[in-house]
Amino acid sequence: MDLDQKTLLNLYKTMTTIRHFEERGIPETGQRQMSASVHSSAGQEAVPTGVCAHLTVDDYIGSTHRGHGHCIAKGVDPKLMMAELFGRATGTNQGKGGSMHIADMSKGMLGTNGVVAASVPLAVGAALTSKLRKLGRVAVAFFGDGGANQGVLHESMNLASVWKLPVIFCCENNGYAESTPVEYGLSVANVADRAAGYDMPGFTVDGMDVFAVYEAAGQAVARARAGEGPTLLECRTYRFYGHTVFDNPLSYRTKEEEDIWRARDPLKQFRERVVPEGIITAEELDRLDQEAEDLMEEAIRFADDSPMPELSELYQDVYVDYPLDMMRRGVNMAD
Amino acid sequence: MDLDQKTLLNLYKTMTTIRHFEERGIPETGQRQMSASVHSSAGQEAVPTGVCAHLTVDDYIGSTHRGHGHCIAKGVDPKLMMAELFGRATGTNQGKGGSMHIADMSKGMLGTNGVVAASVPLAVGAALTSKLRKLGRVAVAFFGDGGANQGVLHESMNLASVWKLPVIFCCENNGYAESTPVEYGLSVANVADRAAGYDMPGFTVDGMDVFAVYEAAGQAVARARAGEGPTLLECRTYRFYGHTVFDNPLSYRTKEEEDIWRARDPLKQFRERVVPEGIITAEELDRLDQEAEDLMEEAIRFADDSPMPELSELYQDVYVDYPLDMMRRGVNMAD
Amino acid sequence: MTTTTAPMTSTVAREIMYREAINEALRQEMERDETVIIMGEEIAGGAGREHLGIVDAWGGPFRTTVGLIQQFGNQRVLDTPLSEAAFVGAAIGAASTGMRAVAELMFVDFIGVCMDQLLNNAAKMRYMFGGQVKVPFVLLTRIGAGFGSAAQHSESFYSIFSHIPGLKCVVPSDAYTAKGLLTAAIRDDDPVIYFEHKGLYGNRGPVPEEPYVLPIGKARTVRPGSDITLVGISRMTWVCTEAADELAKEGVNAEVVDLLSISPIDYDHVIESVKRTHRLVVVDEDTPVCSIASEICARVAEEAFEYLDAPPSRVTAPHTPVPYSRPLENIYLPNASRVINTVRRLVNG
Amino acid sequence: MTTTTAPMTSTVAREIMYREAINEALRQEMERDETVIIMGEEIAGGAGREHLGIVDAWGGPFRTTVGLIQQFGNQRVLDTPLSEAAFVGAAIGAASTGMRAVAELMFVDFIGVCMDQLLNNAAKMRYMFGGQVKVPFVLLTRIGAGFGSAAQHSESFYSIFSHIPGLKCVVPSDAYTAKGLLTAAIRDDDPVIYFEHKGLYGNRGPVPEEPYVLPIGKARTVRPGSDITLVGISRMTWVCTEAADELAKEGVNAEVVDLLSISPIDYDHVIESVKRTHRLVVVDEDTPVCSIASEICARVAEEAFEYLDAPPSRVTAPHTPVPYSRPLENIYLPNASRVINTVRRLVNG
Ligand SMILES: Cc1ncc(C[n+]2csc(CCOP(=O)(O)OP(=O)(O)O)c2C)c(N)n1
Ligand SMILES: Cc1ncc(C[n+]2csc(CCOP(=O)(O)OP(=O)(O)O)c2C)c(N)n1
Ligand SMILES: [Mg+2]
Ligand SMILES: [Mg+2]
Repeated sequence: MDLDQKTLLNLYKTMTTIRHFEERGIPETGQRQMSASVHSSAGQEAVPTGVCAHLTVDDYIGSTHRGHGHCIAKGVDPKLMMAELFGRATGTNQGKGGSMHIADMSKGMLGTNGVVAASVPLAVGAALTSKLRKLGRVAVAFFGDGGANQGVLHESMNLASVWKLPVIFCCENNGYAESTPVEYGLSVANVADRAAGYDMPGFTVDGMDVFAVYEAAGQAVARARAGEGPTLLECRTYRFYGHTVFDNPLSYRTKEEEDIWRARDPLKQFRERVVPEGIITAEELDRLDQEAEDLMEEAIRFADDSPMPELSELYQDVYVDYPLDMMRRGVNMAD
Repeated sequence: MDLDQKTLLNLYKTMTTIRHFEERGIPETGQRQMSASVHSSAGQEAVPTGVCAHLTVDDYIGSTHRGHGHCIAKGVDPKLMMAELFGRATGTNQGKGGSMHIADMSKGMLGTNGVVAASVPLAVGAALTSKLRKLGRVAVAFFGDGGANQGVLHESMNLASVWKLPVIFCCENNGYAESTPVEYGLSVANVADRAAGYDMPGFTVDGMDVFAVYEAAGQAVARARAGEGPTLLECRTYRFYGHTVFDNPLSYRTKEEEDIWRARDPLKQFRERVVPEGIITAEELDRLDQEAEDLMEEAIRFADDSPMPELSELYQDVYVDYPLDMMRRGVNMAD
Repeated sequence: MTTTTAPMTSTVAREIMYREAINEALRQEMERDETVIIMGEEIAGGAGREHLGIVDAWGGPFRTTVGLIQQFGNQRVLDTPLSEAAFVGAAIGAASTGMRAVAELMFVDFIGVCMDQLLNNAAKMRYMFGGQVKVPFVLLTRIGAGFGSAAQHSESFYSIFSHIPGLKCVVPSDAYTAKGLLTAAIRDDDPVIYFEHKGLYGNRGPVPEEPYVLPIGKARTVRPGSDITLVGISRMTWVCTEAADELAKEGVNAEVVDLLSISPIDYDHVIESVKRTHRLVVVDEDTPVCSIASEICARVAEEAFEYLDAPPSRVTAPHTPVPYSRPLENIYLPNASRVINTVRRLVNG
Repeated sequence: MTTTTAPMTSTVAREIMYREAINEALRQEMERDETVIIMGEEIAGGAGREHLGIVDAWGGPFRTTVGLIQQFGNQRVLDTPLSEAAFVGAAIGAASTGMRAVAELMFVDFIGVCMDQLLNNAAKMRYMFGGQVKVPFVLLTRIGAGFGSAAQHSESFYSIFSHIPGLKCVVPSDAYTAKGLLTAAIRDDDPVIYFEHKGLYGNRGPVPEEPYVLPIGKARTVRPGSDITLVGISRMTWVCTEAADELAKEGVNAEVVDLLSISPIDYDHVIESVKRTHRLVVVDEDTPVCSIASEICARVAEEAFEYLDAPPSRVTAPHTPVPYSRPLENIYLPNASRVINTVRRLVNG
């Protein structure tokens, strides 16, 4: 392992923060907002962690409905995310977006997105900005195995290749689109097999192994920064819970399968790699776990203590500038 | 050449009919309908001819804005097509569709289509009908090199592969999407290179050589009929004229390039193959040319002698059943 | 409900839920006509896992299609890849070659990924082809805010489909109309967009066991009245009746018309009512501009101008996306008090 | 034209065409602000053939973007593959990261292939993100029937965009408004859909050489009158003036309002006019149901009810696709005689 201690600790810290956010934050959100539109990425932590470790705050990412991990890995403050999930005015999006729309433009986080693969061309556009303005930034477009079959992804990969844009198309292949197994929905063995059709490199890596992701992403990011164009990076991973909080995953997958993947838990694997070799002590990792746990308690408190948005917010930021009267049509007659 | 005389004559007859339709019918249409929305397929005759030679009247095709050749090769009556182009009540579509919407359901011709690649999923759906109802029919989805970059094509190829449908995805790569060269718009060398991404066979053949097209299409159709699923067949071809009647192709391509492709005229090549070998005489081919010429005169006369649609047709066939009053809203107040 | 345009059979004892009514209509039509097929994401779920004993993971995210795959098999009940443009287009292609094809778009918010197939193929083929083809295609989709699901999973948006010539559109408001209109939609030879409201799935109501058709294009009066006509669309019908109950206490007798169909719109029914009540409020969960609410107000103003004692009025969602935070979403949604305020203003002058 | 809401500069001698005015606005804004970029299919043409001396095959199918690539190069003037969802989405992504991005959709009829990007990203990002982002994105597209191009190349369809919260929409009607509104659209921090009418490209009119902005959301009166208000949209404005000229001979003095912007709509202007004339006809080339015409009639009926002496009325295209055959297309299009008949009925009735 040629990673320095600091990098290693950061990788683990990101993963455990994501894990704790999902395991603690999602049930709490459920109690408060009562919405099915929250998706846990627990199990998939190695992917955003390994990829975003190569990014600076100025680089861009576009994300999915299952995007908490992307946000945290890109540096978005979990406290503000929690407040967002709770619908509070202090949230990343002032409570107006929720889990599926968390954005932090100050961190290059172009939004989680509720429409599958819809953020992909946004990331391509951000890469275009970088190229035209010579900013040296790269953009990562995260999408799922289900998203791999959306037309806009195909168009976006072609466009990015034609324009040689600094984009990494990162597929989190977690085996399922809702309940639909990837073997059913995807006509080819690997998503990365499609890269050749766009004249770009394609890799399939073990998405439960943060080192594997880190290494492959490093190459892809380096290629993008060097102006050599896009890469398609597929990470094979697994979500430990249901599609949302409401479904029972055992209605479409087996306990045995879950156990196999649980055994490959990316946090556990990380421990098993670094602790026996004496690179990092178990205590240090425990401390990071504890910090993450504490952070979540703090985040929940922060969110709970935060106010709900003012009701006038309903009409704010629809536009930069628009007549209020037209927005209130259908409402103001009645008030 | 292991094709029998009759097949050979039919191939040529189809090609010369298409050529004559384009060269005679398009200018005549221009004079009457004054529309830019007519696209000549002259130069590309070998593709629909070679492909449709394997189809029966019950098989299906979906076509493009450049679809006269597909229609004729699938057995649509050029007289009715001409009447359609002239906007006459006797046209294939009663004059309501024109060049970009010619359809003849009795011939399995599911319509030329004005939206690039939009007819592709229709052909997939027709193949689904065939599969579910065990009709033994195949469907061919024609599209262009420009269409190759549309999202719906990608989705359709994946879907057809997942469902193992009897579809042939036939790309007429004529080097240009309007004025945009395929080398610019397509990120990969050949459209057929994308087939692997959908786990289907892909072939690139010389689309100026009807024998090459015929052979490759034969394999693809056989595979489809055998229930083995879809094929992607790319035919490299060229349109002899502009994108529509209005543009000057020399604004985006060179005279030299045109000359090279003109020299590879599929009708001429056919002659050069079969006449010297004594398989068919020049006179026989001349006679077919003459017949096509006569047919066009007849078609133009037929179309010119045909009435325009009744004005009440404006409201016919929007629906099978709908209140006329609602359709005439915005009009009937005024009449 | 008081009157319906379609006769209810006399033997209605059984009550089932809206979601079950949808399921029953699909099942009965698939039994009746073997050309009926249905496709979409997750409509069975767990696709391709038969060997593990999984044939129906959940039967659709809202369980509207549960059990169909067991009964009709995976050739007629087709789970699809996440590719709306392709499978909606394929359903249209199948419908134009002899099937009656039903496709499901999970939420209407996603319509933008497959709009072209509806707009340029389903809606226009028959016309462009000079009447050569019928397109018996049904798109099932879901509408409605109020579930904390934010801007991309809460739209209504049906006005856009009503705008499009060549499409028919229905908005069932309870279990009875859900079954009758879906049966009608499947048997219809034109493309029909069928809007299910997420907020109605659990509603129970009397539903005949046998198949029946409610004619597309017919509204019904769910509460007779004489002072004002409230026109409701989908769940908003019940917002209207709630308002009407409250208004009755003030001596205002509101008639509530449940539109049921938004293409075509039953103007005879609406205008007949307004000619009696002389006042109109349309309650629409969609955003206001170029909405069904504007359409109805405009047409009533055009055709019943002389009968109107007050401006034809709208209560709708605001011209904003749907916010996530619950307090904001609550004020986003049209509700009874907003209807009541509007009515009071119109009635009192 | 008689009055405009924006002052015309005094030095207007030069007349140019609508298409040239569009080109000039693009050119001047690109000169003024280096973050302005434009992308689309064929906007230069012959892409990648610089080595053959081809840098601009035609400058767009309607030559609206001709010459831009010579001046600004192929990094700011980007021909695209035939992939609307990707490049429209990319333009939105670029706009949200610091560019002012203009994208062209060749015909509005194709909107269905990229609708999702407009609907769920461009229109909602700012709101969903709690105001964190501006999306200075312009979509140029083309509308209009009358060219023998049948059902998939002749739509107007703008009402659908007016319906969508988060988008602004403008419909310039002549060279002067084409330039001023495009300049405004590019400088605007919100997404703007800019509808060019195919039937207006060749129209000449006085246009100041210097850049100027016509405010989005302002209508103008192109002909004052006192007996009835005719509201025109895009090319229909000139159908209205044609009708007004004819009506003047009969002693009917029609005021013609050119809407110019359909999101937001300048209701102050429209309602002020109707309050004076007491009558309204909206002339709209789009199909009637849930149209701008219905919207305006509904709102005028709501807000100026007491002032109306006749039903607010619409002259629109019928609720049908656009037919190919010329005689049918001719009767499809709203025209002056239809407007005149409607006005006569309202004035005499
Ligand atoms: C265009 C579109 N279609 C359908 C949906 C509904 N939906 C939300 S998530 C999902 C599955 C996505 O699968 P995948 O891309 O593999 O991501 P994962 O959930 O596994 O992270 C579906 C079908 C949607 N949001 N957008
Ligand atoms: C979705 C869509 N975008 C753009 C157009 C405008 N358009 C019509 S034909 C064409 C080029 C098509 O190129 P190709 O697919 O190669 O077919 P060809 O014209 O060469 O036969 C374009 C851009 C369209 N009709 N549909
Ligand atoms: Mg997945
Ligand atoms: Mg081409």
